[in-house]
Amino acid sequence: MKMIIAAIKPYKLDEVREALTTIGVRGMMVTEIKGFGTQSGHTEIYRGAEYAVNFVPKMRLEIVVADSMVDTVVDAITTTARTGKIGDGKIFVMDVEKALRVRTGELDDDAL
Amino acid sequence: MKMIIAAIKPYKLDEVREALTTIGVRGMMVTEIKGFGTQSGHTEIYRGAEYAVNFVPKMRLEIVVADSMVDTVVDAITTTARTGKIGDGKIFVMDVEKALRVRTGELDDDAL
Amino acid sequence: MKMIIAAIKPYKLDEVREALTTIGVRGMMVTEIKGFGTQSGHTEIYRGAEYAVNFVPKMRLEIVVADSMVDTVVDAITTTARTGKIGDGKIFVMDVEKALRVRTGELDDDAL
Amino acid sequence: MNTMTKLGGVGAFAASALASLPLWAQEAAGPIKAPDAAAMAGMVDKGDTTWMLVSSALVLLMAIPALGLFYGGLVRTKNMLSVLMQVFMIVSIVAVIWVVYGYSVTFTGGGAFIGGFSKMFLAGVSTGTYAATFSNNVYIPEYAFVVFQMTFACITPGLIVGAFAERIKFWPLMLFAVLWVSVVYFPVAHMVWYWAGPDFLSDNVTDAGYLWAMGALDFAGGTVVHINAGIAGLVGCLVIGKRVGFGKENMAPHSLTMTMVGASLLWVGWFGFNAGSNLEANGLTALAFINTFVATAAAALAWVLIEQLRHGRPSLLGAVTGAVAGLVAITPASGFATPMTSIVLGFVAAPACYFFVSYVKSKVRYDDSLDVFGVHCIGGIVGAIATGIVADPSLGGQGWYDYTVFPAVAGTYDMGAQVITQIKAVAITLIWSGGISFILFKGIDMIFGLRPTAEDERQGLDQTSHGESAYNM
Amino acid sequence: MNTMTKLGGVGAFAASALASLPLWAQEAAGPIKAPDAAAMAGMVDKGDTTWMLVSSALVLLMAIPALGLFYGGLVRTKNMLSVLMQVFMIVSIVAVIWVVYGYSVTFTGGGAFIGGFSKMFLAGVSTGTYAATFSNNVYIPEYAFVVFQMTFACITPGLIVGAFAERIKFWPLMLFAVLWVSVVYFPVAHMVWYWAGPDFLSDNVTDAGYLWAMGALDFAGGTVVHINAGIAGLVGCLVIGKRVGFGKENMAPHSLTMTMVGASLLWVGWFGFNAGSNLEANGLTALAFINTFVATAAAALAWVLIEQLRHGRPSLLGAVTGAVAGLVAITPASGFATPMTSIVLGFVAAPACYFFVSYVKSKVRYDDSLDVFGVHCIGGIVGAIATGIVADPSLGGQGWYDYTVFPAVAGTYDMGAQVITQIKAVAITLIWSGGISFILFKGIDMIFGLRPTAEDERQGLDQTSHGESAYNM
Amino acid sequence: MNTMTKLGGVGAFAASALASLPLWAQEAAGPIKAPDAAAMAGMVDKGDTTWMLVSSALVLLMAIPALGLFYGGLVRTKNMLSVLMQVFMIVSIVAVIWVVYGYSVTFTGGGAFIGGFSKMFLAGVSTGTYAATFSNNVYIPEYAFVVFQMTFACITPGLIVGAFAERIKFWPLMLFAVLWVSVVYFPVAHMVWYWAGPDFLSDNVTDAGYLWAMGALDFAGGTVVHINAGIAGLVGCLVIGKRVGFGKENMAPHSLTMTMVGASLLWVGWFGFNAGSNLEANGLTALAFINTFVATAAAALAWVLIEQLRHGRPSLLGAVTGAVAGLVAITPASGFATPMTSIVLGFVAAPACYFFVSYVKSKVRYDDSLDVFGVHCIGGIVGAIATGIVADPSLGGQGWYDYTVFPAVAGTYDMGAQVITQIKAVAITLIWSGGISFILFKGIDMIFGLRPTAEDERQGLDQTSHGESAYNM
Ligand SMILES: Nc1ncnc2c1ncn2[C@@H]1O[C@H](COP(=O)(O)OP(=O)(O)O)[C@@H](O)[C@H]1O
Ligand SMILES: Nc1ncnc2c1ncn2[C@@H]1O[C@H](COP(=O)(O)OP(=O)(O)O)[C@@H](O)[C@H]1O
Ligand SMILES: Nc1ncnc2c1ncn2[C@@H]1O[C@H](COP(=O)(O)OP(=O)(O)O)[C@@H](O)[C@H]1O
Repeated sequence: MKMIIAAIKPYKLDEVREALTTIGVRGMMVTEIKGFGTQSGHTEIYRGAEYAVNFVPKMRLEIVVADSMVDTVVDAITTTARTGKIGDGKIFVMDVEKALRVRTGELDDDAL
Repeated sequence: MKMIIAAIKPYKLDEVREALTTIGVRGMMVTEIKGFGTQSGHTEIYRGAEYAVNFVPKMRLEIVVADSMVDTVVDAITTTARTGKIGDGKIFVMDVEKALRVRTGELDDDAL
Repeated sequence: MKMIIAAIKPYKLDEVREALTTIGVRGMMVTEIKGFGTQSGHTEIYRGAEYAVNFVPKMRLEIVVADSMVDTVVDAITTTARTGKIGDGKIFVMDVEKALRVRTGELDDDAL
Repeated sequence: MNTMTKLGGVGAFAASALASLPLWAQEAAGPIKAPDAAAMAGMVDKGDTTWMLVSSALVLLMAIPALGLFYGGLVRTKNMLSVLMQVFMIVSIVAVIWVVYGYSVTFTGGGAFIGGFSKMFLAGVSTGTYAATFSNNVYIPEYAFVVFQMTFACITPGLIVGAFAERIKFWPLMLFAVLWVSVVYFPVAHMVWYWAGPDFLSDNVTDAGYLWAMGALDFAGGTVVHINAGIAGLVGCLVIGKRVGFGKENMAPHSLTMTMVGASLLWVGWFGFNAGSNLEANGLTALAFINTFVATAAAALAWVLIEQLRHGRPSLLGAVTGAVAGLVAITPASGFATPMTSIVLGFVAAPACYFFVSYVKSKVRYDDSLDVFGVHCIGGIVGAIATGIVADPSLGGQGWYDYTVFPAVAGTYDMGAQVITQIKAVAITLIWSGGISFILFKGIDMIFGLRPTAEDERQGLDQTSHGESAYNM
Repeated sequence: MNTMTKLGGVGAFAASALASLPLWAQEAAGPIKAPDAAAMAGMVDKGDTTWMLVSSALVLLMAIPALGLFYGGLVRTKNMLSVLMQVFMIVSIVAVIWVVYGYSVTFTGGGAFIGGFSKMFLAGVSTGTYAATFSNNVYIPEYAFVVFQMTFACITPGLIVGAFAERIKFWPLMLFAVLWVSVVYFPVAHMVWYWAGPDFLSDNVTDAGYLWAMGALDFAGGTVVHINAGIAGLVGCLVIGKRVGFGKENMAPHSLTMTMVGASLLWVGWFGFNAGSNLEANGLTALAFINTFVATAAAALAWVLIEQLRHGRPSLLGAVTGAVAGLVAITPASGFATPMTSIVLGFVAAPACYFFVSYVKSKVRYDDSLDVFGVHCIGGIVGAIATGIVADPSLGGQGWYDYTVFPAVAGTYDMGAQVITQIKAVAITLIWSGGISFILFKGIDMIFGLRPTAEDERQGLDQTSHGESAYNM
Repeated sequence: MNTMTKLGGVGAFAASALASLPLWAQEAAGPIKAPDAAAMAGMVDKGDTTWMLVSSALVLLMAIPALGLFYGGLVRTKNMLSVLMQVFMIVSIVAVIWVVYGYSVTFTGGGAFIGGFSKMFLAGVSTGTYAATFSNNVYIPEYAFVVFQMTFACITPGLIVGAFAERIKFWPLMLFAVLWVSVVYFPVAHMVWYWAGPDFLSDNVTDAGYLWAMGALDFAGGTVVHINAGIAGLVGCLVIGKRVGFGKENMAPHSLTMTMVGASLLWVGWFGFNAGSNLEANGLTALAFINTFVATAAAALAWVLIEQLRHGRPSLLGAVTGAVAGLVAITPASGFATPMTSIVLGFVAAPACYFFVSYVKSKVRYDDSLDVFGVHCIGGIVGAIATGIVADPSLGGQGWYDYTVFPAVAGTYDMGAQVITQIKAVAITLIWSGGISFILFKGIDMIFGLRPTAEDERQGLDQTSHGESAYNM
């Protein structure tokens, strides 16, 4: 199994979720993160004191799928999350050695 | 070393933390996440406008342990986090190549 | 490529970010987490009811870099994040099989 | 505060004559016609002065923080400050305008549609000048009247911003507010609320605003404030268009806690708005106060019951929305109805507003972000027309009084005719405000542009228009 | 507002006779017995009318948003809206009931325990009818009295909900509130606060509520409001049972910021509650005002000192809890004590409440979520009994006045006897409210069920009962 | 509330003599000199009493929750409760002190710099004693005066805490507050506001505070409250030093929503502060009210325009900061200026404060966390000096009145001389408060230490000083 980690623009979350469901992804973990990258942040001024906000809000998705599904998932995310503007995000793929469903104890692919 | 990533029901956090401490886990990282899976979310209505909330709040645990401890940890989480109801969560195990304790520079197992 | 995951003290975030930029890191994902470890939490009392807060706020950094850069990055984090006090944090290194830039579709090292 | 409060006035007169008149007046043959300033000074009761100052403070409370929070809690976090800022600065700018020329053009004679410039910069107003109430020979310090009316001018344009919240540029909106109060609010307020006063009208029966003279009843501003602002909001949201992502993205309120605080403070402040509109503190003031209270309670209950029937669950947002609908609807009727008819009015207004907010809006698919039209305009219309009914003495209402004779006497009440008059007043307000607002929005849009870029709108107006974030937690 | 305020009344009379009486009354041989409505009209001071309307607004402020925020800030995020909703809708529903029959059964004669139905739907109340105060020949518009008393009826059941917050179904709770005000609040208020008035009692000495006639002193509602609600809360939380996870899971307040805002607004609003209870604006009103201020300050300080001693750290929650304990304790005594004895009372009330909140509760292990019993019932009892002491003229207190003679005269004060009377009044209230509340809770629980499913309780009432979330940030 | 309000007094007298005096006084040859308590009782108007009680509630509202929220919203989440706690407890402790000896040493005669102990524990104050206003023969219940003045004493030290927010220990701060009010606030208030009263001064022309006698004009507390607290704040933040991470870490406000709520409630409450300072409810009170309103509006607008010019974007924080600057600046002038000169004053005060807040502070690099010096001290100085200008009758101002003759008469106005006097009063306040505050801070720092450990400061004072968290969401 692989874990696909993706950082995307927050307002793309619902679209991506739907796209993934249609291709059969049955679960994921979503985290609100601060992204740092080429996309620049903004500055805020409070009573003359300037603060540079270097981070941009992003959504971080973690999806564990069977090896066979990795490419489909990566494609699905890429196509839906892409706007062509800087800050669209990244996708990383990592290996998962073991998976388990707490409720049933099912293992690996059955757990997903 | 392995990283054990688990998504559990929020109110199970304290129980799980205690269970893990008793079996000798000395540290972890906990993140509040939005979970998506079989467990369905709920709908909210604001002045007639309906919004489907597809995500369910979960706690995401990351625990890095020596290979020898993986199974004990997975068991501990499974038994304490299990309620038998949909949404109990998942556990994933991934490989960690290197670990370091910032304060001392200790490496790998010593760092945990 | 490797993913470097670090848990550091929140107020060290800006310093670390700068240190990493200077050594050429061009992106990262930052998450506010609750840390559990040797550093003890604190207790809060509300109308006589005591609650032990076992978690300590930490910042979790995820940085994906080319294998060649791993050590430089780990060093940079270690030196900037270190205060010598308990709770400075941990650094973990994991393998990344694939990386992709959503905007362009660039792969692996080019995606970073 | 307008013709229907003639009744108010005389009701008051009847009720508290002994108390409200200085003794020599009582010992004498009755009230004095056209008193001079020196005489007026003896016709001021410090209880009234205190009440008017308290009421003014309460109406400011309605605008800031109440309206700001009620609206702000309903937008997304990224636009919170923009809404608070819009309301706060509209209040500030209009206050200055009011002193410069607003009061003069609204509350001096001259025409049926607009007043004159004789009191610009409050020329001639001093601690020794007085404003008339609705009771013969009862006066209040003119400064108290100026500031009370000022608060109405300050909050009304603030109501409009909810209709196109989350997608408007700051300065163009401020420009709109300045123009709108000048060519819409001041004239309408003059038409409805300007008149010579009970001790002077009889000698100059034409010295009054157009709608006042027509006999329209509007105790505290159903037409002037709510219909006026409500229709302007609808026009604005149509001209500006829908929010990016409207109907697709989740636009749930970022803090219903703040919305509830805002609604509660609106309720509290509204007593100054409605009961304060009697301009003195007597039995009628107490009536307006209790009517405001129970109509609101009834409307909140009605809205919650509708939700229970339609969705099987009552919501806090529904409760507070119903409450505001009730407050809006009772506004024109507060000094005319009885507590029981006020409860009925509340029960009627809630479903009417609910229908527009939850049904019409989604059918027609216009993006009135915070339901300014559905709540203020519809609620205002229901209230304005219902006023013609509940004011009928045969229903225990206060009827109306004839100030063209001195001292004022009760007029004979014709419900049918009154309802027609009310409808006329509503129509005139809708046309006047709707039409001119359209011209203003279009004009400003063409010249300066009303709307930020889609990118800025996505990031949120707090950061892009104001360079701040509401929360850094 | 009840017998002890007889003193208030006459204190006022003594203090401000020249001011509060119309001149002809002064020139004449003194006050007039049993004046008719026309005469009463001349006995109304607009300063009093203004004060009563302001006070009514302040008491509404106490309920919404103040009480809602004070309670809401203490629950977990997932239940915030449910608490706000419960308080908001109880206010709305009770306001309607008050107009329909509440006022009539509470403030008309008929029996020692409950009034009659003659004023249902406020029949006979108009802008020309007046309510008595505690001073001979001083009247206020009846509508002002109706609405002031209404606010008390609206907030009292709202206090109860804190005891079983986070675990109750909405509609069954609303049903409880309706029944509770009808069979507990209205009767108790009638027993303590109904009487013929200073200009009429002497001709009909038995025309008063049971506890009033007994001579119990309760200036602003220690028994009627706080003990009444506090014991009902305890009974409720026992019937309903503990929250899921109580004692195991962290139930820390989700926003002490909101709790502080609520407590502060409670403090501000409480001046209307206590000083407003004098029904007019004179020196005694000012005394009740300052007593309310300093007793609260002293109790906040005392609570913080206790925390410093016990935990080595003072907390904001402790400070505001102490303040509320002080407000509760001074309520019955506010018109009787001196500022100095009020400070002492505050210093005594805080430790008493602290003991129940932080010690007894955890020992006995009942889950009074927001300490309604520990703060309101205990604080109310301390205050009610202490009133018998601080009212003693030998301690500078205001004593009591005898209205059975006309005009009223000071009665001779017997501290021992008065304390006994106070204890009796407390006991009767505890039994009446405790007993009936138990029956109501049990009955509703059996028929409709009071408690949501454990699953719903876990997910939170905001989503499961109301389909909304307090924050979407 | 001090000599300049002599004018106020007589303006009032002129304006409302007929209304404010009992008839027998009118029928007689005019006001009575040195009336006894019985006579005073006939010179009380319940409208005034109501106004003073309402004003007192409004000033408490300014402190809690308004000031707490305005400040608290600007600190980081981890210190929110510490700020709320500091303000809340300062109010509580000072209220107790006020009753014990504060009122006595401030408002009894004895010396030019401090009063006596004759009214300790409010000895001799009762529901039958009265306090003078600025009008001959107009009195209010003494308790109303005691509590109104109490609220001023409660809020003033609370203003100081903003200067060193996020880095002070709780109890040492409380100790400072106790000492500061005792040796700085009470004396300064006595110097500026104590005098024998209009019906008594003529017989004892020296019976007044030092600055009052000097003829300094301060309607509502520019010197006593704002300059006094502002300079103490600056001294405090210099003695205590900068926050850990100051200039390096992001210290953005954690909730501008709360700051806006605080600022709005400050605006609303300030009407009680300024207009309440007239001690009665007449035309001059209304003038002070409207002046307060428009100066604030103008200052908010000015600040926003400056930001637009300097940063190309107006901010909500700028708007509310400007509003508070305007409120501070108009405070001493509120009863002297005209609405138009008030607007000018607002437009002048904003840039002055802006310059210190955004420029001087960053240049000099002192860490006045919440700009107590930049807003309150600078705004206070601008307002105090400008008062000498706007009070000039040739500019429509109210001038000053001479109470050394009976009844009081208008004095001849010399703008140059008055401005000099104003500057003197400012200088004396700066030196007195600055000097003594320095000694107090240094002393407490040496004996108990003012500052928590760097570790505690990093973790935040909420957890380390109070053992709580503001939010658990
Ligand atoms: N090296 C990296 N490691 C981890 N996350 C990264 C890395 N680079 C970028 N990201 C994530 O991807 C987001 C978008 O990257 P950015 O460089 O801003 O735009 P783009 O992906 O279009 O080049 C960043 O906000 C960050 O969250
Ligand atoms: N494929 C997946 N990848 C990552 N996380 C997952 C995946 N499937 C489920 N999860 C996480 O596990 C949680 C519980 O899963 P769910 O299917 O709802 O219940 P159950 O585990 O009982 O089948 C989800 O909320 C989500 O956070
Ligand atoms: N075994 C672990 N797995 C994952 N994260 C850990 C582990 N141990 C510690 N951490 C993270 O590192 C942080 C610091 O660790 P801690 O033991 O408190 O101090 P130190 O690193 O100085 O020994 C913790 O708060 C936690 O977030």
